[in-house]
Amino acid sequence: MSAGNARPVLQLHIPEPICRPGDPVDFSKLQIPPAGTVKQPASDTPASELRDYAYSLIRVLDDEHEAVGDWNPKLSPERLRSGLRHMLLTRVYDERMVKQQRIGKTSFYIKSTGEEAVAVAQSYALAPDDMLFPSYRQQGLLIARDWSLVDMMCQIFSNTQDRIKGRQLPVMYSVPEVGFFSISGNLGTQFPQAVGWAMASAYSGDHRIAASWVGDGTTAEADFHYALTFAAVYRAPVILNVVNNQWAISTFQGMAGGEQTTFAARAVGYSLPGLRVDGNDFLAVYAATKWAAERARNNLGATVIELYTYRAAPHSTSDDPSAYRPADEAKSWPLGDPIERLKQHLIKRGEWSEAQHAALEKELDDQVKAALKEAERHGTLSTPPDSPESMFEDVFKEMPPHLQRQLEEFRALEGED
Amino acid sequence: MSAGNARPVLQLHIPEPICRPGDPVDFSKLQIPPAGTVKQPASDTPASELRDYAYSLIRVLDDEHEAVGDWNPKLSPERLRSGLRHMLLTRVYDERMVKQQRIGKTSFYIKSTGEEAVAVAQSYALAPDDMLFPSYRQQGLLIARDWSLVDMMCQIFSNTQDRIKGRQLPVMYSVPEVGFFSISGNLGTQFPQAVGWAMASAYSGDHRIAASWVGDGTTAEADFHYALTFAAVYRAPVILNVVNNQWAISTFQGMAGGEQTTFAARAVGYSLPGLRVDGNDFLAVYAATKWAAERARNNLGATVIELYTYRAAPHSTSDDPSAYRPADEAKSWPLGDPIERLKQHLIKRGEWSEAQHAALEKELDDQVKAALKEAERHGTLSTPPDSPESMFEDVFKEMPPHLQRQLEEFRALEGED
Amino acid sequence: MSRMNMIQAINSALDVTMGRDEKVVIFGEDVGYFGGVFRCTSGLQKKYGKRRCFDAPIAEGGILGTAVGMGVYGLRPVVEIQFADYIYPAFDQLVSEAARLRYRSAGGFTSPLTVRTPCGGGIFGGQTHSQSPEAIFTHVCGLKTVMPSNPYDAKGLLIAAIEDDDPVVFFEPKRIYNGPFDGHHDQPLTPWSKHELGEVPDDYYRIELGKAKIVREGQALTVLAYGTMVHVALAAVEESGIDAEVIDLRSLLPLDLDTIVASVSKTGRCVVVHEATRTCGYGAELVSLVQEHCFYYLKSPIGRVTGWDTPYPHAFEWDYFPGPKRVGKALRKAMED
Amino acid sequence: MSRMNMIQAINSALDVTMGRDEKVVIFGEDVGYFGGVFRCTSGLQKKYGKRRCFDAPIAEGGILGTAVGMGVYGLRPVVEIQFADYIYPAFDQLVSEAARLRYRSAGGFTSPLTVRTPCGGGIFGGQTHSQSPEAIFTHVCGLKTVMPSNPYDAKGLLIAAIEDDDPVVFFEPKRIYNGPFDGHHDQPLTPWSKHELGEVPDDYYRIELGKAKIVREGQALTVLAYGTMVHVALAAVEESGIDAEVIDLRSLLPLDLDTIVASVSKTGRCVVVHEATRTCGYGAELVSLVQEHCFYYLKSPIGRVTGWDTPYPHAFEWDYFPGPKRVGKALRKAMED
Ligand SMILES: Cc1ncc(C[n+]2csc(CCOP(=O)(O)OP(=O)(O)O)c2C)c(N)n1
Ligand SMILES: Cc1ncc(C[n+]2csc(CCOP(=O)(O)OP(=O)(O)O)c2C)c(N)n1
Ligand SMILES: [Mg+2]
Ligand SMILES: [Mg+2]
Repeated sequence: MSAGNARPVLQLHIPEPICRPGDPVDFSKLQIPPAGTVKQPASDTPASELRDYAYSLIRVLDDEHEAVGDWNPKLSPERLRSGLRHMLLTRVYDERMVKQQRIGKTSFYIKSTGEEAVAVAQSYALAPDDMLFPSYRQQGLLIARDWSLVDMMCQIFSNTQDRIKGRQLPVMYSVPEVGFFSISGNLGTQFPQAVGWAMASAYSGDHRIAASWVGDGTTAEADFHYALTFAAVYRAPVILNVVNNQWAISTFQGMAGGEQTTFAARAVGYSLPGLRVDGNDFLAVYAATKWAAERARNNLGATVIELYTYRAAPHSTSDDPSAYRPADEAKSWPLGDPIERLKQHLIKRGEWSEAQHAALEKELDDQVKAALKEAERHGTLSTPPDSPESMFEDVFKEMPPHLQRQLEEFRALEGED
Repeated sequence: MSAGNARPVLQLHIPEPICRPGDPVDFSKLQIPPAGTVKQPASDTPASELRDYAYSLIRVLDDEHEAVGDWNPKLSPERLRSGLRHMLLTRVYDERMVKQQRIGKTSFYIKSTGEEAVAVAQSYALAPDDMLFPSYRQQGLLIARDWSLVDMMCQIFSNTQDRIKGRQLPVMYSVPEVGFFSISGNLGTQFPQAVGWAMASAYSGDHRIAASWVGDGTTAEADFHYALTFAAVYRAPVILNVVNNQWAISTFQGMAGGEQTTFAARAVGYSLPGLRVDGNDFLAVYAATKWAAERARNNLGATVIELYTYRAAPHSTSDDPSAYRPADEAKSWPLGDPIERLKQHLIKRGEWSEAQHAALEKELDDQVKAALKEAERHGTLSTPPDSPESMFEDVFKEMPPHLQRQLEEFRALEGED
Repeated sequence: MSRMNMIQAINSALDVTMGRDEKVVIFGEDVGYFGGVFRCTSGLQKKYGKRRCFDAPIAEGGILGTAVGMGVYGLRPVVEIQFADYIYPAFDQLVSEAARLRYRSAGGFTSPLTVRTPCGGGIFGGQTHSQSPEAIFTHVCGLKTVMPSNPYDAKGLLIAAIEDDDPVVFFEPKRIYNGPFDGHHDQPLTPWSKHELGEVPDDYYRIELGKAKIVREGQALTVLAYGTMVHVALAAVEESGIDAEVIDLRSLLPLDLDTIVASVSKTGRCVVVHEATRTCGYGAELVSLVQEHCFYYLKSPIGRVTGWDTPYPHAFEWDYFPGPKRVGKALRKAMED
Repeated sequence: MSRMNMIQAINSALDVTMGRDEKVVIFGEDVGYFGGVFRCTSGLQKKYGKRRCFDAPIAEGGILGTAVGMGVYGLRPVVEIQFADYIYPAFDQLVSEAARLRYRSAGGFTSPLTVRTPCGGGIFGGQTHSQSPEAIFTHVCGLKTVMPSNPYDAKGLLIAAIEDDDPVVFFEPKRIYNGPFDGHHDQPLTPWSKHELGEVPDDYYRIELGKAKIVREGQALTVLAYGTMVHVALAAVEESGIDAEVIDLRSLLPLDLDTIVASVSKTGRCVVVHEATRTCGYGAELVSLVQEHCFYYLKSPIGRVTGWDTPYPHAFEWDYFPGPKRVGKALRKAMED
């Protein structure tokens, strides 16, 4: 019965990315199908007939910047220019905020550079009252919903106008007004919460759906599995997005299972549709999201979308990627840059020009600068905060006696100065 | 941009089994392919070519009790008779132990009735030194490894010879001697542990592999996702079994996602092979396990096996299934009874007879009774335990001061009687 | 008014709140058609439909995660964790999410959920069906923690918990589901139907979270207890002949410190009792508070009677359980010193 | 001997144990090629190969679950949880599995794993990069809990932890990775290279788990502290002019009660200091033990100086942090009473 000592010697496999600092960048193993080759199914197609989508890549913009194929959402030039503007604004905002961190006006920042199409195009494909459960890298959602930059900056600065009272790390926005859920520091927790919110919407006979985002690395967390399980079981009207930007801090996506298969494929295991999309293609992202939203709205349940993109920026201002990946990897990313690609598409269609683009850049830069000026009037992290007592509020709706006692202790201490 | 109030009214979907108490039993929706129709692939076939196996059902024994098709492991009659004996012994043991619970000699018991092929055939397909991380319903593994019934019973009785010193609920065996891991009360925790053990075996250049078992219901736990993720990433030499016995206490398997797809399909999401097997077919279970073991031994990583079976017994002695499923569901289970099927197969082959079977039943009954007699000599739960002080041992390797103080407190109390 | 055991009282609380508020939704493992392994949700699915009371996948973290989201939407989810021992997989969603959401969003988002879970030993449940993990929740800011000791309180407190706008962990000591178990496991259990606190109004009422109850007045010593241990403490007091004041805390967070301080200031002696393991148990907090606020009144060290710092052993559960004998000894010790 | 900061000392402990024992294996998020977000595993993959020091999926529960299995096989896994705030998803595997395995199998199976995790605030990490959850682990029986306050101890304790046959949670107060931060956040940090405890042997040595260290002798009052707060306490003592004895507990479980009792019996006064939230924090256990064992020596109530019972607020972290001013006030109060 036993193979005895004839059994082979076992070996532990540790995944490793193709290139590390010093190696030549090599993306030749990526399989990137040409734009337009993936057919669009009806949005009520049974999941069992959609399995192949998890292994293909939905792309609309081709190498000549034309929009091609079934998934082309045929958006108007106005809408595209608006999308371009929101993506560019996100990028300009990010750049400016990183600078604030560098000069000590805030403690921390996270950019979304190279991933702007994800947040902006997905926001466009949803209704304004659909509920968003983002990770820390979808600031573009707020920007696409035209939320106040000043308000966002006040959170970054933990200043007197910070709506969350200086309690959270910068970028952990919370904006009920535009359906943008409070960002958690704990990865992935928002995923089952989005499913629960969607279940509650369905429970209530509402018509609003939910969407949530996690990174490639975060798919390994329990909450990812909970979300897909509950979404499948209760057919929750939710879109579950995996932003595969190839990296989780210093860890490449293979360490989350991306060496073996796609992240969209996870959906197959639960019989949810799993769409894999060129995340740097505004049109493809929009179209796939629209499809998933339609499916959810029609009580056909959840869709998982893998947004295939690249984290062009460091993980955060605490990170230096040159320690673990070739410095020029971002530049060689075969799917290019989302802003550049949409810009070229518009130019190709005669709806945009380099001059207009330069003007827009200037305009947005001014807009961000003006917002910054206003936000700074309310202080920055480096200016002393003025209401530390608020620290004791909102732990509970009403302050219980033990916190009242601690607040008094605190006051007595302050009084001693 | 928004569908506005034209958006449809959402509805929450709550899965429900086809029949409840009072309803006629209806298994007509189950898709049971005939035996022998699923081809056996080479055990080194890439997972991406094996996806269909998650949606079929590997069966060897046909309705006429013949062993047919590619997966027929062609076991010798001796081996099959031995398997029959171990399955039957498991069943006889279970019956006897439940009686002990009914008469108050122990607090609790869990039967594996109808699922004996899972544990026994899988044990046969593994090497004796492969490591097992079972759930509470694989007592057949211990029996197939010829472990002492007396020793098992002493655990059930929490008596003076209980090797785990009365600390655990009955059936939570722990037998290092035969590679049977300590059973946890917490569902699913053993799954990633098995993966870790297998990783350690590979790390060490060992040749032993691991196997673990969870129920259909338990697949929803985080540990299931962790196990599949880590197994896929590190290519761990492990077999991850899902015993789909249709029920999780009162909850049907649809509530874990079984309404939408199979549990073997979960494997597809991680690009692990997912085999779906007739769990009541000794030969099919053996063959699939052997295939997965060979794959693991050759450093090709993990396989998920869904064992499609039916929990013929109540969940445990605390449960009464007539409250939530038709009383006669078990009898109508289309895949029959594993013992009866192997018995008929042997009879068909002229290797067994009703008379031999009756004699075997009598023999095993006597064996269990004799073991019971011996075990009872060491006491049962209803006889007072004699070494409560041992309660303070094994929390740590050496007893730290605070536990020594508590032990002295305890002694002082006892001294007062 | 009806005679109810604790299961029926809890069921009645759920029924009453579901009837009053469409936003109350119940889910958890086996709570739907079957009505829960301890039958606390029995009949609710039939009465309110499976939309409002349904089974969940076996994923405590998923149950809490989705409950948080439902609460954010505006519902009042009431989830059951089948045994308190199985709450750990949900720990992150409770601690990092439910507990902190109001704070981190400065009130922008909240999730008023209730977690019901049976706790405590004494039913031969072994180490994974006997735990009392309340102290790890009281250490987490943003959660309320409640443990009733009788049907009347269970109903009133559960209704208050469900209606509370903060997340509440509601522990149900399973050993007293059927009667006021006093620790004498070799004697027959008095059913709740024979106990005055088994008299429960059929309709709506609330018991404010954060108010303790003096269940026995006394002058000589103060006993602080909650859940099953209230009955054990009462038995030990009667048997000892000591004129002790016994306080049923009912809510651990918020805690009714005033009642405690008033009592200990009067008696000058204090014994704290709980079933959970000792080190860093809730008793440690009680001792700290009492010594801080009543230091100059204390005549003897505050005693702690607790479960030992070991898992709950199946065969030796009555050696583990802090029964009347152990409590009695601590009472005498506190009087002697 | 080398000058090391705490990161280097931890790295050296890992290096030394890996060199001595092939069974030591290290994994965790970003610990492999990159060497950890705090650089504690820097160079180890290069030196020992990726088989022995590797990255893990972002799944703390999976890291602990596989580590338990590796320990069962016979390895000595040393895993890193990137921030103590992210240990909660692993809570079940730690509490229900690692901590209970020896007990539930009566020693048949064990898993001698070590969990390293940075804790504490003071780096503007906000509420999810600043927590000190030690008390929820000390409440769980079967886990050892350690928190060093300097490079010398960090190395010696970590080696002892890795070699220990029981699971150990090893907390690293990240605020003192680079120097003995005393709470004066507006003053420059002294680096460890200027501190005598930054003098660390390059080779193997162990510091026994469960032995506290008197870091300042004194007659008037006893201060119990651990981790960062040791330095804060020392600063507060110097500034107050009170002749306090300061004890660095180093190991919370097992705890060196003898040293504590001897000191408080001598001084008659005690202040307990930690960074974690107060209610049910480890300080509650210390207060309970001290009042139990030193009741008749105590001249004033035992003080507790702790983080407030709120999440750690990003902008107000210096109002949250129990700095020298707060500690000093408690010292004076303990002396006055
Ligand atoms: C539960 C938890 N574990 C670990 C971390 C630390 N951490 C923050 S971001 C990050 C990487 C996440 O990578 P990915 O999910 O791919 O998202 P990305 O940053 O690429 O957008 C890690 C490990 C955390 N915040 N929460
Ligand atoms: C973490 C955890 N949650 C809940 C339980 C309670 N429980 C014990 S068995 C069981 C059902 C398990 O069903 P399944 O996984 O299908 O296994 P089966 O009993 O059918 O073999 C439940 C919910 C538990 N033991 N552990
Ligand atoms: Mg990423
Ligand atoms: Mg089952």
